[in-house]
Amino acid sequence: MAIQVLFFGQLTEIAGNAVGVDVAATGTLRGLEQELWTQFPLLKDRKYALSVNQKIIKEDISLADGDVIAFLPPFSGG
Amino acid sequence: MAIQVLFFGQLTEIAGNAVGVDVAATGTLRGLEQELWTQFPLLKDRKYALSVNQKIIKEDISLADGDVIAFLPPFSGG
Amino acid sequence: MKNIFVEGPISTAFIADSIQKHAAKTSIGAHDIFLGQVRADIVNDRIVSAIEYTSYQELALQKMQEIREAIFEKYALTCMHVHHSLGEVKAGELCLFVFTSAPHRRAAIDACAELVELIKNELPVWGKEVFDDETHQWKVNKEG
Amino acid sequence: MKNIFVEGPISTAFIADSIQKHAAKTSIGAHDIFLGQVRADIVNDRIVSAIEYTSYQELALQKMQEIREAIFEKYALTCMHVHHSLGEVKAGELCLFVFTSAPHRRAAIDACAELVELIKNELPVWGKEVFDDETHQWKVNKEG
Repeated sequence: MAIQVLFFGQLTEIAGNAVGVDVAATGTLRGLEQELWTQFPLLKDRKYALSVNQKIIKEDISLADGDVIAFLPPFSGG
Repeated sequence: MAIQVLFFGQLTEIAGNAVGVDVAATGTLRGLEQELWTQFPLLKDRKYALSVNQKIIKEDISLADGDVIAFLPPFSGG
Repeated sequence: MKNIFVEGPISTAFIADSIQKHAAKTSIGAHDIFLGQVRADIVNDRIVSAIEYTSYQELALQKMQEIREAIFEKYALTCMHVHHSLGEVKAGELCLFVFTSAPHRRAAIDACAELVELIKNELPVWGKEVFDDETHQWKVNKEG
Repeated sequence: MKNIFVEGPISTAFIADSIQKHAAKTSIGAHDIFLGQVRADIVNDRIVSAIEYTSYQELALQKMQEIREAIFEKYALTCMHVHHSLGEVKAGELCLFVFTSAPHRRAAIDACAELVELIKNELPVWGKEVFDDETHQWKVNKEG
């Protein structure tokens, strides 16, 4: 199934703004994260939160076709 | 000796803006206050602070010729 | 001694200009501004249409100087400005403008809040609330 | 959902206009305004000349909506406005405008201070500090 992955802030310097990822139908958020660590090794050591469809998700969840995942480094607005 | 007395805020409705008072050479602040209570009886029941030459004075002090006394009701700026 | 008093209401153009003047001070990271606005309070079916402010100016300016020094002593501010109206300020118009600037937000925010309390409690200024039927009552400052 | 983002710096004319719009709301007695200004910080002999802001806007606007509801729930406010820059904001220019209004000062002041913390900590916005030699570093938000 097709998942869209977005990167923000300093993470764009490692991974660009967005990638499309094709994951197994049984894919989970943490599984996807591991795949992306392989693809972008510098990502692993960075601090970030993950959102799925514009909700911050702290645990692991199953992904569905069309989900939008975002890697969010610490916020620094204002 | 001649003392100038100023009134502010709601006290101007009782006593006007200012009066000149001639007090005995041994006059004190609390003595002057009592004289003014006689002159303006409504003054006695009002809440106010007193200043002498632009300093708030809580105790009793001796007055000198040319002193400026002010009757200051509770502040309500802003 | 700096004069904090202005005749009549404080205009938004004056406020914009005051903020703009700080663009050149590039060590500033945070500004906090408090504005007092005259409320059209209703008291026994009468509506406040304006407040007329008077002050014992000599004492007020001296007191403001003490407050200014105490605030600069306590907070890491870059600058501080206070403007208070005298005379008539109509309902909906601005009567008080307190403006603090600092490298970091905590100092600007805390100093501004403390200044507002000190100005309301310690400056010899009096407000006469004038109603729409031309009667009046004297303003009383309460907490908050 | 209300959009809080503006392209580039926030102008003082815009701030004046926002304040002016509240003159008709005569139940308001107090406004509090927080302004964030870009500091020309010096890091290893390089000077910050601008911050470039980006956001995950869909998430930010949704989060701002939650913050707005929580603040209105907690404080007796008349209104609340938040504006945050995106794109380039040069040193000395304004990047954040938080504006609260209430009948009484305590609510306006406390709500504004809390909003600033929530905006800095919970909105997905990132600042890239660009130096005068065209290198950059990513901004880190600290307390105060």
